[in-house]
Order: sequence, then C-alpha cells, then structure tokens
Amino acid sequence: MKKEKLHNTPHYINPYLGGVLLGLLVIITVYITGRGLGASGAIKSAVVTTADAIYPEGARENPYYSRFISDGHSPMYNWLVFESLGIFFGGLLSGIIFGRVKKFRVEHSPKITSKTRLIVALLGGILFGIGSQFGRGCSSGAALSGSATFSLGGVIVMLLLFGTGYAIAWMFKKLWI
Amino acid sequence: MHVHDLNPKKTLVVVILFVMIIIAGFFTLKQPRFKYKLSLEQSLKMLNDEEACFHPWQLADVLSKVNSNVVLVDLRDNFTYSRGHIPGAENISAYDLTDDKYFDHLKELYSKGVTVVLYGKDRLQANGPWMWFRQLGFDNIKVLLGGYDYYKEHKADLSKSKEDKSYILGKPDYNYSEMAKPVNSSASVTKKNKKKTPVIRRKKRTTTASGGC
Amino acid sequence: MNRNYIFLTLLMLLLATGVLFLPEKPEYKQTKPEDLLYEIIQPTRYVTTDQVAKMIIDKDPSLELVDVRDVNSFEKFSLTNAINIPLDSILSESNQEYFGIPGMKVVFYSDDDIKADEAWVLTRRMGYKDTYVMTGGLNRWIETIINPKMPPDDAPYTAFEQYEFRKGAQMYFTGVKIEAKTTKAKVTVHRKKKKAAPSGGC
Amino acid sequence: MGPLIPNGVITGEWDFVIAILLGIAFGFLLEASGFSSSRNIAGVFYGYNFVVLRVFFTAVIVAMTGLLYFDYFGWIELDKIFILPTYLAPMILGSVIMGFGFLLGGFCPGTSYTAIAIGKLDGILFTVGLFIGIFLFSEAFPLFEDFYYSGFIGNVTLTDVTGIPAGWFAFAFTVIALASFWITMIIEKKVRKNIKEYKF
Repeated sequence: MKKEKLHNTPHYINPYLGGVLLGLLVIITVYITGRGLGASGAIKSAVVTTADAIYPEGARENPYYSRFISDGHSPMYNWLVFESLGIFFGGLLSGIIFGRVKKFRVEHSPKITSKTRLIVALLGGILFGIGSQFGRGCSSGAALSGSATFSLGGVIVMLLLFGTGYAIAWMFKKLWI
Repeated sequence: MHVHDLNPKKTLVVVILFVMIIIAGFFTLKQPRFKYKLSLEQSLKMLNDEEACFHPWQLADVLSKVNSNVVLVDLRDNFTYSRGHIPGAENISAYDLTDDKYFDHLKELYSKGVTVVLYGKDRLQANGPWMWFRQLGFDNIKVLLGGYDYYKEHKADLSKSKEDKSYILGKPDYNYSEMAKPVNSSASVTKKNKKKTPVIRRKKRTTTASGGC
Repeated sequence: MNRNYIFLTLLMLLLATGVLFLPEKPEYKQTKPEDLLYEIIQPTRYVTTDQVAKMIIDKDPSLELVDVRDVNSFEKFSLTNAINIPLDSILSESNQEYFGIPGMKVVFYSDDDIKADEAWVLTRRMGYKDTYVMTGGLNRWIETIINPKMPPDDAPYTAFEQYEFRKGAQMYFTGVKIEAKTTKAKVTVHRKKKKAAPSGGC
Repeated sequence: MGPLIPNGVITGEWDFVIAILLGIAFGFLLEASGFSSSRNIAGVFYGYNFVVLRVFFTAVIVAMTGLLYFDYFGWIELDKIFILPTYLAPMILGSVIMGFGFLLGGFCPGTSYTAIAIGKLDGILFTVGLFIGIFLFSEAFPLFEDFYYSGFIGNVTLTDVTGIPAGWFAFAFTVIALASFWITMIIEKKVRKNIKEYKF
C-alpha cells in the first residue's frame, strides 16, 4: 500500500525553485528578444494558416485574419510557433526525466467521468481561446511576461484572470474535488 | 500528501546565485570618469551667470600681475599657440582636455581655488568647453569674452575695453526686419503673410500635441 | 527546512528593498560627458548661412529651423518656417517634441552663434542627434544673404560664385520675385513618433 | 547591451533557434513544477494545492526585481523592450472569459502543451478547444471589431499611468507575494486534512 502511494506520487520540483527559475527565464527571454514568453499566439497562427488554406479569399477579407496573413511567408513561420514547439519538447523532456510520460489517459476528479472531464476541457479551451484574443495574450504572455515588465495590461489580466477563477470556483467544485 | 518537493535547498542555491549575479553587477558597474554635477536646469541657469564670464578689461590686472589668482588656458592647437598667445597663458589644446595629465592639472587648480580662464580664437571656440567644465562642476572656470582675436586687436589698451561693448555677443547688430524688408510693394503683401505663418504654425503644432496620436 | 523558507523570504525582501534604492533614470539618456566634449570640439555641427539659405530655397523637408531668441525678437523677424524656442525654455517638456524627430535636421540660430551653440550643447547633452548651429547667426545672415557684399576683384572664382548665389538668395528672401509667395506653402508638421519597440506579444 | 535582438547584437537568423531553446526551457519548467496536471493547477482555487500561485508569483517578483537591477547595470535597456498594449475594456472582458476557461479547462495554453507531451487526453482536448475558440473569435470578429480596439491606452507601464517608480511596484508585489506564500502554506495544510488523496 505504502509503496503504491509512493509510486503514484509525482516528483515535482519545489514550486519556489520552479518560480525562481521561471523568473530568471523571463529575464533571459527579455534580455535576448526584448519581449516576454507566450503560448496562445502559436494556436492563433495555426488558425490563421488553416483558414488561409481552406478559403483564402474569405480569410483575407476577414479583418482579423488579414492582420496576420502576409504574402511573404506562412503565418506558421513565427517566433511564437517555434517557442510553443519548444514548450512541447521541454515538457516531454521533463516528463521523461521524472517518469511521467505514459500512454494517453485522462485525469479527473473521482466525482466525474472521463467523458465529462473531456467535454469540460474542450469548453474551457474554447473560452480560453476567445478570452486570450480579447486579452491580447494568455496567462504566460500577458499575465506573466506582461506583469514582469510592469505593463498595465499585464497586471489587469493577471488580477482579473485569477480573481474570476476564485469568484466562480464554488460553482464548479465538483469538477475538481 | 505532498506532491512537491518540500525542501527548498535548491531554491536557496539558485536565489543565492541570483543575488551573487546582482552583487557582481554592482561591482562591475563602472564609475564613470566624468559626471555631470549640474542638472540641465542648473546648466541653463548658469549661462546667465555674469560671474562665469571673464571680460577683456579684467585681463589687464592679470597681465600686470596684480591679480595672480588667475590661470589663462589657451585652447587652440600648439601651432597656433606658438604663433602668438596671451602672455603667461598655458596651452591645452581642446583635444587634450580629457587627458589625465591636463585634466588632473585642472582639478588641482580647482581645489586650490584658482580661477581658470579659457580662451580660443573667438568666444565660440572656448564656449563649448567652458560649458562642459561648468556642467561638470568646475565653477572656477570662466570663458574669456571676445577670445584671442579681440585681445590681439585691443592689447595696447585693454582697460579701455570697459566702455567698448562690441565683444559682448548675443545682440543684434542690425534691425533685421528693416534690413530684410521687401523691395517693392507687391512683395510687401507676401511679407505680411510670411510674418503670420510662424504664429499660425506654432498653434497648429500645439493643438496636435494635445490631440495625441 | 522552515528555516530555509524564512531565509528565502528575507533574502527576497532584501532584494526588493534594494530595488527602491536604485537611482531613478532621467527620461532621456544623457550623452556621456566624454562624448559630449568630443563633439563640442568637433566643428561638424556648424552650418553656414549659405547652406541654410540653400536649404530654405530648396524647401528641404528635413530642415527644422529653431530660433532660440526671445519671443519679441522672433515676432519681429525670423527665418522662413522657423519655430521659436527661447533658450530659457528649451528644457520644457512641450519643446522636447521638436527634437529627435527621425530624419529631421534641427538648425539652431540666434543673433550670433553663442546662444545657438549653447542650445546645441544642452540638447546634445539630452541625447538628441542631428542638431546643428548656424554660424554667425542672424547678423551674418544679414551680412551675407540679405546684404551680400561684392567680393574684391582679385578674389578667387568661387567667391564670385558664392556672391552670385547670395544675390539670388537675396532676391528670394527680400521678395523681389514672385517665388517669395511660396513661402506660404503649407507647413508639414513632423512630430516624433512613439518609440520604436520590438513588436510581439502573445 | 540588451535586449540583444532589437539592438542587433544577434541577427534575425538565430531567432527561431533561440525561440525553440527558450521554449524548451519554459516547457521543462512548467512540467517539472507540476503544471501538466490540471488538478494541480485548479487546486489553487480550492486551497488544496497552491503550486500555481507559488510558481507564478515567485516568477513575477524575481523577474521584476531582476529586470530593474539589470536595467540599472545597463545590461537591459528597459525602454527598448516590448510593453504589452493596454485595451482596457476588451482586456477586462477577455480576462474574465479566460478566468472561466481556466477554471473549466484546468489549463492555460502553455501548460496544455506540456500536458499533451506527457500523454494527457484532456490537454489535447483543451488545445483543440483553444483552436476552436480562436477560430470562432476570428470568424465573428467583424461583429465586435470596434469593441476589440476600444479603450486603447497605449503600450503603457504602471509607472506611466500612476507616476510611481517601478521599484515601488516591484517592492509591493514582493511583499504581497511573500505574505501570500506564508498564508497559503497554512491554508493548504488545513484544507488537505479533509481531502482524499488523488491519483495522477
């Protein structure tokens, strides 16, 4: 029993260690590139590329897509896309080192089924996707890098993102505990 | 149920490394060789300081050794200096001012409270270096009005220049609007318009400023 | 272990407190004193009245004449399209907008060149580049452009060429010819654009 | 000296190599800190796991103070770095929507990539959701284009808006963060007594 418990306990690094290293990474990123980290931009590039491939005329007319489409190169040829690829491989690397890479599985609270969890995750993704476009960035781009560079918008996003989470947490208690 | 490593030892190591980088930063921070002592506002105010200028008639006392607390510094190059200079003047070419040898010498004069008078060919040549030294806090350094050219012309009787104001610059020699008056009447209309334009434009500019971009 | 956390907390607090004592930077980066002196000694900042006259006649869009005399003198007479920034108010915030516009050459002038040169030293210390001083100021402007003197007969050919140009300029500025009207030409307003920062984001 | 790329120290060709390397470091840190598990992340809202708050706040205060020091040393010119533009109303709405998405999905975009990397199906679904969300947003964009651009204040920092030097913000953030670390440590202990252990 005890052995199994140990086996199921993931070996995560100390959260403060992760935080300090992440902070240093933000500094290094700003030092090298002059801007912070980001993640949702890659998906945006993917969306734009897909739309451009499916119906080029419509996409070019759309005032949102057209901001990111240029004739010179594909929108996928973008800093954030490469960075996001890096995030994926970095996660893989860490997962291999700490032994967390396993076959596909769903993680959920014992009170809900896997199916529920997957539907909710999809819904959450949709909302996050819409919100990140209004917010000019997601939690890493706007909230983390934005706040670290003292941007007003970054701080607003950070406070409201977590604030909303706390305000509505009671509604979705079943999903998590 | 502690899923995270609770021991912050590694964190401590990383944070201490971070602090060491910052301390290293403080050590590598170069103390600049020259530093402005006067702020821009003070520098601007200094320009109106009558005390910061040295008039040609004051030279008479220096040359007759009545006033021995003054060192004259010739900023022109060695060749020009050798062809003629104010008696007793030291030659520090403007290009050599920051050399340790000369700069330390000027610092020494400053600490001794000796007045240093800079001069060049004309006032303009010495004016920039003079402003520079003043901004660095050398309030013993003055500029010779009129420069060497004026001295050379009037060296026979310097004290006379007390009445002569021609070496004091910054005054119009002509009545510009009178001089630049248009020649015929048809152009005088143009002239009027021309006069108005700057006023209008200034306003235009300020309105765009408040409008923002 | 708890002791380590306490130590970490204190360390971080110390770092954050240290930030408060970092001196605040001025809004613009001042030119280093050694660089300033180096540029003061160079005569490259001087432009002649002829050059200025030519730029005005050519309607050079990159020319920005700045009159550093007081408002009264400016109202009485000023060069074409000049703006008035009295030396005393050169540090004011609204006047900063006239400096450091990319692609613009600021030429200071006053009665002679001393005040203009002083304005140049101050703005150069503030870090603005592409600033110049008109040598001789308005006094020389009158002597050379408005009232040019015929060079002596034994003067070199170039002196006569220069005289020819000045004669032409004199006509232009004193308004003998009709072209003078074009001085009314609309003034294009150049303003400093927002600092170029790397674009990017999430 | 820095930032290196805007200052032309590093040329554009290296851009994407650097992007991948920085991304790997970012992903590694996210995964190693436990952000590949949505239940870890959501724990911050229920008090049983404050890892998000700890990592996030620590990162922000370290980056803030570090940037200020490095700016003072002349290593990074802070006035040359990209400042996120502020569009007040859309940003408020956007972060509220993101708050909902965050709580439902249990991920944010960066962490969902790392979740995919270690084989979480919910991570994949979240990313698909992101794709759909952004697609919906773009298709409907003409409807709220005006709103999207409203409330623009500019690429402003806290100092630009309030006039308070950046150092004070870094200090205030640090104090708040450190206090919250100690408080959440106590809360976490209490909450965990009443909670069943969960599997990953």
